[in-house]
Amino acid sequence: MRLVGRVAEAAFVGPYAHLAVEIPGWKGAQSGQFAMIQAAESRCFLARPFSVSDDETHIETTPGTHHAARVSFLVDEVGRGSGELAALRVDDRVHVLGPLGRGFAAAGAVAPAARRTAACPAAGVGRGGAGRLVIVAGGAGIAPLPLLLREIESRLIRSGVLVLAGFRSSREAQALCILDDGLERLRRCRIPSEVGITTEDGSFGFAGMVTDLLDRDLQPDDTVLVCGPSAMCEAVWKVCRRHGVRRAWFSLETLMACGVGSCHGCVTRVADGTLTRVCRRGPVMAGEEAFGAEEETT
Amino acid sequence: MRLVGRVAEAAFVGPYAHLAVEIPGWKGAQSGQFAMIQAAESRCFLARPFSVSDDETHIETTPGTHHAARVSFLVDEVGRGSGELAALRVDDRVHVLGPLGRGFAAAGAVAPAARRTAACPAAGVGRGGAGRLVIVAGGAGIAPLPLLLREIESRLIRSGVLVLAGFRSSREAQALCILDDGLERLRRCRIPSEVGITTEDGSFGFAGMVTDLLDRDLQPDDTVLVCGPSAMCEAVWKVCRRHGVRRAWFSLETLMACGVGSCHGCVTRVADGTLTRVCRRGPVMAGEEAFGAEEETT
Amino acid sequence: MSSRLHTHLGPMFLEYPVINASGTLDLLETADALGLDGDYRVPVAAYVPKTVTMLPREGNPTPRVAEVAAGMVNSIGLPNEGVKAFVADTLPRLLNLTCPLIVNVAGFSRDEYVSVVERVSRALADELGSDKGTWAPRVGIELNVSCPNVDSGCMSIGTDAEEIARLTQAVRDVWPTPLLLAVKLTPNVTDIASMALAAEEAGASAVSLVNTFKGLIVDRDTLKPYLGGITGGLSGPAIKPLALRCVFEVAAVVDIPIIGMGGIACTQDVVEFMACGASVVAVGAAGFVDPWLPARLAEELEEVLCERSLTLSELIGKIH
Amino acid sequence: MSSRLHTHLGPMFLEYPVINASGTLDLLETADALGLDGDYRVPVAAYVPKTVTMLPREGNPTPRVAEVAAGMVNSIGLPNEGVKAFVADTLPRLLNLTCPLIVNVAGFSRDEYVSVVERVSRALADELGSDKGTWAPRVGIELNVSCPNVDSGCMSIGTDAEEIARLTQAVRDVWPTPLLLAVKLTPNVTDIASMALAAEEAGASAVSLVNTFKGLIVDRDTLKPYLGGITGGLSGPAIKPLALRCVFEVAAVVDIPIIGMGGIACTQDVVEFMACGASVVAVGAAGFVDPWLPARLAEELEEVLCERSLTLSELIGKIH
Ligand SMILES: Cc1cc2nc3c(=O)[nH]c(=O)nc-3n(C[C@H](O)[C@H](O)[C@H](O)COP(=O)(O)OP(=O)(O)OC[C@H]3O[C@@H](n4cnc5c(N)ncnc54)[C@H](O)[C@@H]3O)c2cc1C
Ligand SMILES: Cc1cc2nc3c(=O)[nH]c(=O)nc-3n(C[C@H](O)[C@H](O)[C@H](O)COP(=O)(O)OP(=O)(O)OC[C@H]3O[C@@H](n4cnc5c(N)ncnc54)[C@H](O)[C@@H]3O)c2cc1C
Ligand SMILES: Cc1cc2nc3c(=O)[nH]c(=O)nc-3n(C[C@H](O)[C@H](O)[C@H](O)COP(=O)(O)O)c2cc1C
Ligand SMILES: Cc1cc2nc3c(=O)[nH]c(=O)nc-3n(C[C@H](O)[C@H](O)[C@H](O)COP(=O)(O)O)c2cc1C
Ligand code: FES
Ligand code: FES
Repeated sequence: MRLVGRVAEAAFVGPYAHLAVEIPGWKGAQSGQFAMIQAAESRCFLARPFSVSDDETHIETTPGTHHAARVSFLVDEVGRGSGELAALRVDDRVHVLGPLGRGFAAAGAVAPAARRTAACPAAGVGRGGAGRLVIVAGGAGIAPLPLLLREIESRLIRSGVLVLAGFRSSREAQALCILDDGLERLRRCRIPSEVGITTEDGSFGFAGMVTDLLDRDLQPDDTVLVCGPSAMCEAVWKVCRRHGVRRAWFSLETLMACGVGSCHGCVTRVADGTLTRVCRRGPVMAGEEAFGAEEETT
Repeated sequence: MRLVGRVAEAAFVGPYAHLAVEIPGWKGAQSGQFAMIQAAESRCFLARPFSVSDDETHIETTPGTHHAARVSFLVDEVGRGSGELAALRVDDRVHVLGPLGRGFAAAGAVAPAARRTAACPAAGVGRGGAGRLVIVAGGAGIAPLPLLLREIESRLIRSGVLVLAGFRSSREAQALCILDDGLERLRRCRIPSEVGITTEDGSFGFAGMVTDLLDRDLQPDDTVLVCGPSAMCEAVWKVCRRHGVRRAWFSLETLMACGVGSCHGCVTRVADGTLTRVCRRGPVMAGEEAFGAEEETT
Repeated sequence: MSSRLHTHLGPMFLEYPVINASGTLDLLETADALGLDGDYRVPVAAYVPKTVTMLPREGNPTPRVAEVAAGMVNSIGLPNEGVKAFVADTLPRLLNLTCPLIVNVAGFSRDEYVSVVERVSRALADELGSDKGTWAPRVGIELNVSCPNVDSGCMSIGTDAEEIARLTQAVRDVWPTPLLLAVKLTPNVTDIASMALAAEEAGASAVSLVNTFKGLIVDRDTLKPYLGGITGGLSGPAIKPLALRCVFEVAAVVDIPIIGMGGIACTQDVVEFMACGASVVAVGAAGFVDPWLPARLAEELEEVLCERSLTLSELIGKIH
Repeated sequence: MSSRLHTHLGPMFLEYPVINASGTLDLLETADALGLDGDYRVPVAAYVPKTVTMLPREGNPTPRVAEVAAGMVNSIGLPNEGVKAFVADTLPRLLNLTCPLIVNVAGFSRDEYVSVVERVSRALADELGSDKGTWAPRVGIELNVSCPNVDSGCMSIGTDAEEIARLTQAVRDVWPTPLLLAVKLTPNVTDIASMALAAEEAGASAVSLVNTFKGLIVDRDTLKPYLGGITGGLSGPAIKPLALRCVFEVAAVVDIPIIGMGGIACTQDVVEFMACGASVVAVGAAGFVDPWLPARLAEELEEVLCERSLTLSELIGKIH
């Protein structure tokens, strides 16, 4: 059922709009999942896909009680649809269809979420083996990370978490603040974590691309999770191949009219040569599945 | 040139939205003139015609100084276009084309406005002869009256002004408050004035139609000015004919796409048998011109 | 839904007069995407899957969709698994749905249409038994002669009244009366009424109006055609007045029922299409925003009928 | 406006490539309505008055306009004073404008078109002298064979390529080359390119694309046709993708210039129409909201050309 959400918080983090939406009836999302959202008084015909940035649906504050479903989105204003969303104010209504698609867990990148609790979990079972979890985000691709950090805090990540985020400039890098809580929780759960930032203009963090940073110390047994523009995803996959990393997952972005498999608008050609619907088989796909394993010519 | 206005005040008077809009470049309107207006972020394709309700453009507060152009509209929410206007808030933008059309003065109903001043004018020349000025309004047809009252305060109206306003119920009748200032100024200018109110459900004033009240004491030498739905206009014209009143002017309403004579959408059949563009020859037209002089069969 | 909405489409009983437009609702995928069980309440009175062709098709290059004022333009290009996989994998699942099924078929020649329908028939004989009379309430065929997004066949048939007649006749031979045979027409013609008449005279039991209007999107960056398929089909509220005109014109000349579609997004739209002469309406692209829209519109339609004190059959064709 | 925008439409020099669509801008009335002087700066590079017919016409019953999603439907029905009053009263005033004039003409038979053009010609001879060569930069004719809102003639000619050819030829005999003769086509046809080709081969010096799309509005209260003329013509942003497709298809087959129109409301729209092959564009219904729109779009077009480092002629047909 399409749901109606109420904007509970609306603020800008750098150039991006950060919306917290209360959505009665929302079932709870996994990181990497998305929703089709649209301002209630929209001049757009179609909804637009946005990653669930954070989701406090299933968090028990005290045993047995739940938060009201409260779902966050991070919106980069690139056109009319995103512009309308970015202009929303508290109490405005939003139409929501979701959660949709395969998130990181369903795609096999992280173990499926157990029932999470707000308190630090006693133990969890990760799939990360010996390697680190390396999370790579570009620009508004940072969106799904808060929920992702929530999920991994309940796993045992022996070698820790490395977050690499690339931005155009220090202005975009302000969006990093949406990770503060999650990183703090990792610390409390004693999961070693490190953050590396790049900006294209060097105005914050390392000057350059996020792939430069990744290239420096990627290890073959690392697990890499990637959210960002297509070009960045492909570049990251190249770096992964070069370093012998096979465990890499990518959240793909294509044009989506429906988000549920009806329109065949969102297809992309995947490694097996077929055109596949990203909204159904993705948006999270393994690197080999999406881009294939041919040797790079570089 | 189409102008851009800023909503300076937005409030409801009964069910109607009352907007005060600051419009740089506005040239000043006569009562009965209208503007094509449209919310800046509109989902409508076309602007909609609304009477200028009040206009403080040409009022000198102290000699030589002018108010910023500040134009009021009274909006009855009947569909999408009027609904968007009624939903406007302070600082929202409005596109404005106008003032347009023949107002009461240009149609010959009242003498053209001299340069008006906020202070009570020493004297003025009306055309009213011996009779009263009877202003009949129905529902949101009350809109142009504030500006009309402003205009007649500078005329010498020997036998005074009678305002008759008909509403559905007491809720709509709340809109009368927009006349308070004008009536007060008439008093200060020693122009005798009287107000008669009817409501269909009898919840305020006389129970019945405004034409009932009119029928009671209309005089042949009265000058009648009418603003309201078409059915009311025609009913008033019948009453005028019956009482031998020939000096009656009506502000007509039709569908308008352009407001400036381009589209031929706003035509109505007038007394001479032709279809005429109301936006150009009207909206204010003399009763004989609009409805003809055939004897009524009642 | 209340009996006030009960209706028939040829030999098919429909619980309410709202279905989906082919290619705009994949019921199985949607149910799965939304985590619904297999036996959830289907949101349509009859289900029309995406067009099936003889051979599997990949569809057109990307981008395939773009939003425009009050609508969208698509150039999907009829991707589908081909009739062989369709009858083997999909058809049995669709026959398990609680509503009737209208299989939408296209081909690149008359023979191909006939072959696809024959394949479907054979599969149905396996599933439902060989007595075709018993299929009538459960399965129908819609011939898509109107897709603007493929190179040959299809729309070139739909713009030629004689071709429409020949095709309808040929399919009727393998898909006999009383089985539902709807012909889905393109509005990209000078005179859609003559196309509908041709279909009716050749034995169609319904016409579906309309498929999309041929349009073009310019890439705002490169100023080249934006869609991978160069041109595409416009749908959504933008085309509603045009689609209503088509239904109005066709209803004036044919006696078979009309499945009306084109921009339906709210209950008022449903009322207008039915008033123009549609017996049943189909929700297309507006269903992308809300897959439950058809059922919701049906519920609201019932309220409108009550308010207006109209029966469904009084509403249908009220404009004429 | 800057020389960057200077262009030609056949024999006519235009200061910029933006004009108005017939029936959507009455320059004299508008100037008067807005209290402008007679010699104010006209907001179009050439002015196209509303269609003139042989006899005066009252037009269709009301209501004549209705707003719909992203546009409007009109059923105005070509009200006009008739050619006699036009040449006597209006034409002299229009010849006083600072821009060229394109007189839009319709008839209910081929002869009527020819007669109207002859009447206009005679009046022009009085006003401008009998040497037609000197008229060419100042006056052109546009044949409206595409109005969906009148009963006979007009659109019935525009849907028949042979009729278009015969009409164009007949008018060419009385309105000889090099005078501008544009044929304004209807999009309500199966194949608009063949209509344009017919016009070109018969001697048209330009084609105007497109007139409105035939649509219907249902009265929401009575459920009867809302417009007095029953059906009407859809225009506005809703039709832009369809109009662009028409221009794209026609530009691929004709060599004469195209006057592109249909939903133009912003500068990006102008860029898209020109990229599809329009040499000149016309602002229609969007001008109702702002009569200065054509000139404003031209100013903004210049900025776009600068930003993109394109000349006007590089922009025209860039898509092909
Ligand atoms: C000179 C003039 C002055 C006016 N002054 C005022 C004023 O001061 N205050 C005020 O409140 N109003 C005034 N009006 C009336 C006001 O313009 C209309 O109420 C307003 O335009 C309605 O627009 P809407 O979009 O809200 O309503 P709608 O009625 O939803 O929109 C109108 C559109 O719907 C179409 N439409 C209408 N009826 C139907 C139907 N039955 N079926 C299908 N389509 C339909 C119309 O063609 C039109 O396109 C004035 C009108 C005129 C001409
Ligand atoms: C699974 C997924 C998750 C996402 N998560 C996020 C997120 O968390 N945050 C975020 O900011 N973004 C996210 N995006 C991207 C986001 O969906 C898009 O930025 C958004 O849809 C843009 O819509 P718009 O209307 O603002 O932009 P527009 O680009 O104006 O609108 C898109 C429309 O314009 C058309 N169009 C695009 N380019 C052209 C062109 N050159 N010429 C003509 N037409 C064109 C398209 O076909 C489409 O119809 C995600 C995307 C996906 C698929
Ligand atoms: C994305 C998309 C895909 C479509 N695919 C098909 C199809 O496969 N077969 C078909 O007959 N019609 C197809 N159509 C046309 C619709 O069934 C319908 O006729 C058209 O979209 C008009 O309705 P609407 O305006 O409500 O969308 C498709 C339409 C869209 C928007
Ligand atoms: C109200 C109205 C009246 C029109 N009258 C005429 C006309 O008299 N002659 C003509 O050739 N086209 C006429 N047209 C068609 C326009 O010139 C134009 O071709 C069409 O509206 C498409 O452009 P648009 O979408 O920008 O409005 C009219 C259009 C409208 C909206
Ligand atoms: S977005 Fe519609 S099929 Fe994927
Ligand atoms: S409103 Fe357009 S001519 Fe009067």
